[in-house]
Amino acid sequence: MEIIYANLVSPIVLCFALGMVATWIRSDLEVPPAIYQALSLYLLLAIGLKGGAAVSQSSIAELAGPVLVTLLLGLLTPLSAFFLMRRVGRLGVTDAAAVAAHYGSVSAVTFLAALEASRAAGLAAEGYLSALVAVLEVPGIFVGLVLARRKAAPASKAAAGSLGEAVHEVLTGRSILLLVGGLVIGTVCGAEKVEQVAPFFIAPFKGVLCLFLLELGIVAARRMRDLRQAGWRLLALGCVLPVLHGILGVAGGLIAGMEPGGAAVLGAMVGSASYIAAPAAVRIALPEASPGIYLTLSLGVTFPFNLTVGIPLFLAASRWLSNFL
Amino acid sequence: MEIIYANLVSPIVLCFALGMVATWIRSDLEVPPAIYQALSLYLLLAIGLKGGAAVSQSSIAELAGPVLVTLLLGLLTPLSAFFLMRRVGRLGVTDAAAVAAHYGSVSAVTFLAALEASRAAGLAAEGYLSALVAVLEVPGIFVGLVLARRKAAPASKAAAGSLGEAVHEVLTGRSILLLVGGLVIGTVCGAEKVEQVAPFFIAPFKGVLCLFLLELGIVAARRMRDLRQAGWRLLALGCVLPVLHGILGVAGGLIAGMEPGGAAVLGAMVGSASYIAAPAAVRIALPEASPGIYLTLSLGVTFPFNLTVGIPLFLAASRWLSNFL
Amino acid sequence: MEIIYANLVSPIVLCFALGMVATWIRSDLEVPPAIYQALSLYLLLAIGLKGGAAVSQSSIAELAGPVLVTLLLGLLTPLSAFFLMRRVGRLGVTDAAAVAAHYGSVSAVTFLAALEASRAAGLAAEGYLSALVAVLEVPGIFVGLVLARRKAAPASKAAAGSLGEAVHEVLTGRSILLLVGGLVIGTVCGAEKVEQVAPFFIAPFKGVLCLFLLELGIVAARRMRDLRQAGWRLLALGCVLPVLHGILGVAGGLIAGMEPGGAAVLGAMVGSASYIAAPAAVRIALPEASPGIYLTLSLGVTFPFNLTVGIPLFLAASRWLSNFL
Amino acid sequence: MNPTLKKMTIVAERVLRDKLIALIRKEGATGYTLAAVEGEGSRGVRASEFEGRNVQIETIVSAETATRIFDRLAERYLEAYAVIAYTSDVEVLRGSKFVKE
Amino acid sequence: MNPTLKKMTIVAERVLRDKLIALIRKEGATGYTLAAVEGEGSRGVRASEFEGRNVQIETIVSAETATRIFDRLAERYLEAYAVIAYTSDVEVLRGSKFVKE
Amino acid sequence: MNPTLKKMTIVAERVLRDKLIALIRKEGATGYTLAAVEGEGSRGVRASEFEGRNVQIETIVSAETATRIFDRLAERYLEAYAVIAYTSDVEVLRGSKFVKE
Ligand SMILES: Nc1ncnc2c1ncn2[C@@H]1O[C@H](COP(=O)(O)O)[C@@H](O)[C@H]1O
Ligand SMILES: Nc1ncnc2c1ncn2[C@@H]1O[C@H](COP(=O)(O)O)[C@@H](O)[C@H]1O
Ligand SMILES: Nc1ncnc2c1ncn2[C@@H]1O[C@H](COP(=O)(O)O)[C@@H](O)[C@H]1O
Ligand code: NA
Ligand code: NA
Ligand code: NA
Repeated sequence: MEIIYANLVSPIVLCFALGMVATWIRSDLEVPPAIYQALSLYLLLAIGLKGGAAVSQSSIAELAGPVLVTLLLGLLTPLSAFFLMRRVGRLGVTDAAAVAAHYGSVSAVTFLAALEASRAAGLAAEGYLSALVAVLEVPGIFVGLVLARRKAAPASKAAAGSLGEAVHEVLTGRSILLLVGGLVIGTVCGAEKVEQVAPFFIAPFKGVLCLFLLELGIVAARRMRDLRQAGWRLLALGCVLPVLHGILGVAGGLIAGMEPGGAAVLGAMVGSASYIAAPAAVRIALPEASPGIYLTLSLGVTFPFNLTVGIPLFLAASRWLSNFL
Repeated sequence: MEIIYANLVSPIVLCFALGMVATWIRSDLEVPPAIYQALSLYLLLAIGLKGGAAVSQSSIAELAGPVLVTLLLGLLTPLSAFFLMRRVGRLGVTDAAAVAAHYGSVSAVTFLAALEASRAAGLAAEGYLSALVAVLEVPGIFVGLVLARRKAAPASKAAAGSLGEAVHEVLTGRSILLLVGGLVIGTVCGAEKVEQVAPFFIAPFKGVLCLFLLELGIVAARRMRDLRQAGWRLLALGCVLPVLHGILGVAGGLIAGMEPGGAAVLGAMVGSASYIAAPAAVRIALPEASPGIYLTLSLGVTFPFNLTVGIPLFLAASRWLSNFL
Repeated sequence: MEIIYANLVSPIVLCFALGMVATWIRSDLEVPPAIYQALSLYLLLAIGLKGGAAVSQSSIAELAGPVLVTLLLGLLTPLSAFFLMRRVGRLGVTDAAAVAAHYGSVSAVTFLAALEASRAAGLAAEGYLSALVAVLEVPGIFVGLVLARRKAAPASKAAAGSLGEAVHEVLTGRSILLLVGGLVIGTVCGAEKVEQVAPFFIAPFKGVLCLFLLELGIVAARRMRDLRQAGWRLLALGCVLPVLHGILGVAGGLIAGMEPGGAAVLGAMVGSASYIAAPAAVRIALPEASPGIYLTLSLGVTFPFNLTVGIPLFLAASRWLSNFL
Repeated sequence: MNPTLKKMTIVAERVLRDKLIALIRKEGATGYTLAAVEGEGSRGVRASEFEGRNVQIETIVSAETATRIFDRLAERYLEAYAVIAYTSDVEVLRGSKFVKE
Repeated sequence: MNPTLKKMTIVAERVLRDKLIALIRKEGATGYTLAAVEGEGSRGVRASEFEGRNVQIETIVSAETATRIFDRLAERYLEAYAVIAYTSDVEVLRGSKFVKE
Repeated sequence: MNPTLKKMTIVAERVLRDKLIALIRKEGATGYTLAAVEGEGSRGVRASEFEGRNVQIETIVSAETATRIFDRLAERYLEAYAVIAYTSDVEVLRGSKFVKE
């Protein structure tokens, strides 16, 4: 309980709430699109730089386990998401696959919020975790799109954009490019040179995140308006999937030898659903899939769920499981 | 004299001057609208956060007096502004009421400049002053609009937008929302958690303010082009009103038990005229009122007046009056 | 060799490379125009402020020599550029003059990169160097435009925009205005007051520069697509001119009594080509000149050349020459 | 054949944005496209530089809807606010979707 | 005389931007002008708020090119994506430059 | 009746912005609306990415004013700068305000 409270009462979460309130009371508050883009550019590059600096100080032996586990989870979670969305959620193949692509990928902001929460809870988290965000981002999207192809009728295949285009879209998308670019720059330069840009990329980071969450709150609240159409089955899945995937992630992290804090953050990453890279790729490759479903679930349900309930849960789970694993 | 010089030769005031020069020499310098919006979003949220952190450390007993005095001044100043604009300024009811709404409200930037000046002059100012900005922002606008209603002819009433719309506009406007939102977040989180975002919201604050004043200088210089049409009576009132209201504010602050520095800042707030929240509300509620009058006065006359002459005056007045009150 | 490596492996240079890669793989990465404008506004104002603070601490005797040398180089380099572009590059009068205007002026980012490199190499550089950027910016453009006038046929003269317009364009352009404005503000306020805005204008400066170079990389890579049309003669000149002018600048700086670090930075400045102030002025005054030539050379060839090869070269040259001069 | 409809363009001060959208929706427009613009006119009046510049709203509608919107605009906003509006003929791909039953 | 050509306007979700530019180029447009816009339509579908809003692409083309672009759009994008397109007549200064041989 | 006027659209590189506004004002336009746009044409020439992208200027004018602006543009800018211009017919609400006496 206390851990939930401590998590909720933070500038980050409350800025998200402020954004939602703004939408509910029909305020004219908005973050201009150019600013939103700049904020996300900043955050992704900064995550990368920080992760790269940490990677440059880690041995390959140290990284191998976590990277492998992350990859496996990135391939597994879209399958479980697809299965549940088909059976429990009663979605068609295309919509289920689209949702699977989102839950297979990762939300960078959930990662950041988990990192903060773990720090606030006094649990250490590995510096190389940012690198795992990059590892987790792509495979899930890819599996999701392949699922749609395999199961879809031929007619629909023709109509849909080409898979190659979608893969190009993901790999060259600004999201991956900045994250991986930052990682490479951070790794090559090393911690010392990254330190030189710390007053811009590291120190003010958390404050910038507040502004970003303000906008996310606005957008999420808009998406929540579509919740009624989604039906309670999907709503429930939007809360069950992060828990399921998150616990898997925590366990996987601990097995790979990570600290309790790091494993909890990995859990939050695995339990999160993408809302930047995945939607763009899915829109290209599966235009018939309904954004009213996949975006509403990932941004309107799972993101706020993780921000408020999921992250403290994963922290608690990690503490507890670390006694056994 | 020295205090005026010290106030004028500061990056903030000189950036304002640079913006004015840019307009005068017809430079193509501009702050893109998206950036301008982002800067004001940042400033308002930061003011709120800082104020909230201070409020969380203050007792209600401490706050009650200043809040009450501020509220009273917020209800009184639009009346004096209206009266003077009708009698001395010879404005019609609608235009006088529109001006009254502006002078009843507050300019956040004048507040910030006063805070800096008081710090530079070695006078302490209470941390909760930002909260008073929020208190002062709304009532004056409301009184101004009611004045227009009461006195306007029935025909004009029908033409004008509804009062309710205007009130909604003010209360849900981004200006109030960010200020109050920041205050609540700061109060709930407390000083310690706000500290975490200080490298973004507190440390670079004054530099951001410089950029903002650059743009304000550009806009104010454009407004000054309309000065000739305003006539010397209005011009004079644009300098008299801030002095009158400002001295009232200083006295009120001292009576409420504030420090000389804090009372001077309160004076600057009360003496200032709004140019963000008020114009939007007035445009909706009193479309017949001429922006050429109210914006020119608040942004083209009173703001630069306070920035250069008013603030040092209030500081001196507060020092002097604090011997008696 | 080592100095080249140290220079290449820095966040600044690698962000430039990231931008180029983004363009090559056809990523959708972009820095929104409003953000780009804000970044350049920030950088120019910050350079000015920092330079001004340094100037306020220097004596006129100290400044006279460097300013004079810089002025002379600003008048000389457009002539050498014009001559080489006519003879070796085989350009027409107008195109050669347009290129001359660019090479006579200065690239602020090259200046900054050189400053960083000199600091990384452990060489001190004078604080007033930023002021020399302002001194170097205008004369070269002016000489370039006059060259075009003197040599062009009467018919063409009539067609071209007026020289007066172009001069107005340069002098009131945001680039000069911010630089000079910042210088004046910094000088008037002095180092102590500039210190107050240091957390915004000084500390995060290098990080902001990274974002700016990301965008420059994108733009430069686009320009490089036009390289083939330029022909190898122009390409070669785009590498020879910076070396020639740079060495002149280094020698001039040393003769004027500057430190080896400062002389190297002055060399980089003199060796650089403008791509902000000059293009705008040239476009107005010499619309027949081809941007495909002057922008491709300055931004697509000389800027990356200096960033990677030029700057370390000037550092080495300055170290070596400082033994004699 | 692609049917001919009206494209109506409204340029107005930013403060009217939501009101104008509500108005055209109410009169039967099935959608609209909105751009941030700047401008100068005979009035030169703008509520506040801080409200942002003008907005330009374009909506594809039937001729009757266009007339109704024109009337509403003239009635409510033309006098007191900075607004202009005009229509032109456009040939629309699959135009049927733009006309409400 | 300045010749009469067609101005085609396409409003579409941001994600189609590069595809649409390639399409109109391929069908013979000599250029285009592009603006960032917002909008609502009957679908209300957008890939992601994060992809930015809609884009509006305007291109001056001959009547035949316009027809061909219309056909391609209807074929490929109209069903599954949020796209609208319409044309109007314009009189173009030195219009010859807008028609490819 | 709402009178029929011309809407003239000029798309040009950013550097010409103030000159073009002065030009249309001088030839009798009572106002204009301006948007920031991007574009590609046959020339592909732009002074500088840093000057910002293109501007699009729209102005509602009488047919005679339109012709005069066309002439001025052709005379002064069409050769050396990246500019296009076209007009179309529009029906304007209270059109009288757009025609100077
Ligand atoms: N003749 C015109 N052509 C194009 N746009 C105009 C014209 N007149 C006015 N506008 C636009 O309409 C807005 C309001 O005009 P006004 O009500 O005349 O001040 C201006 O800010 C311009 O954006
Ligand atoms: N009636 C309309 N008038 C103007 N623009 C429209 C209209 N309907 C749709 N649009 C634009 O086209 C986009 C896609 O529309 P839709 O496919 O109906 O969702 C919307 O986001 C609007 O920008
Ligand atoms: N066919 C076209 N359709 C629409 N806009 C065009 C067209 N051709 C050129 N433009 C616009 O006019 C600008 C200058 O064109 P140009 O002079 O051909 O380089 C381009 O950047 C585009 O914004
Ligand atoms: Na996931
Ligand atoms: Na006041
Ligand atoms: Na140079």
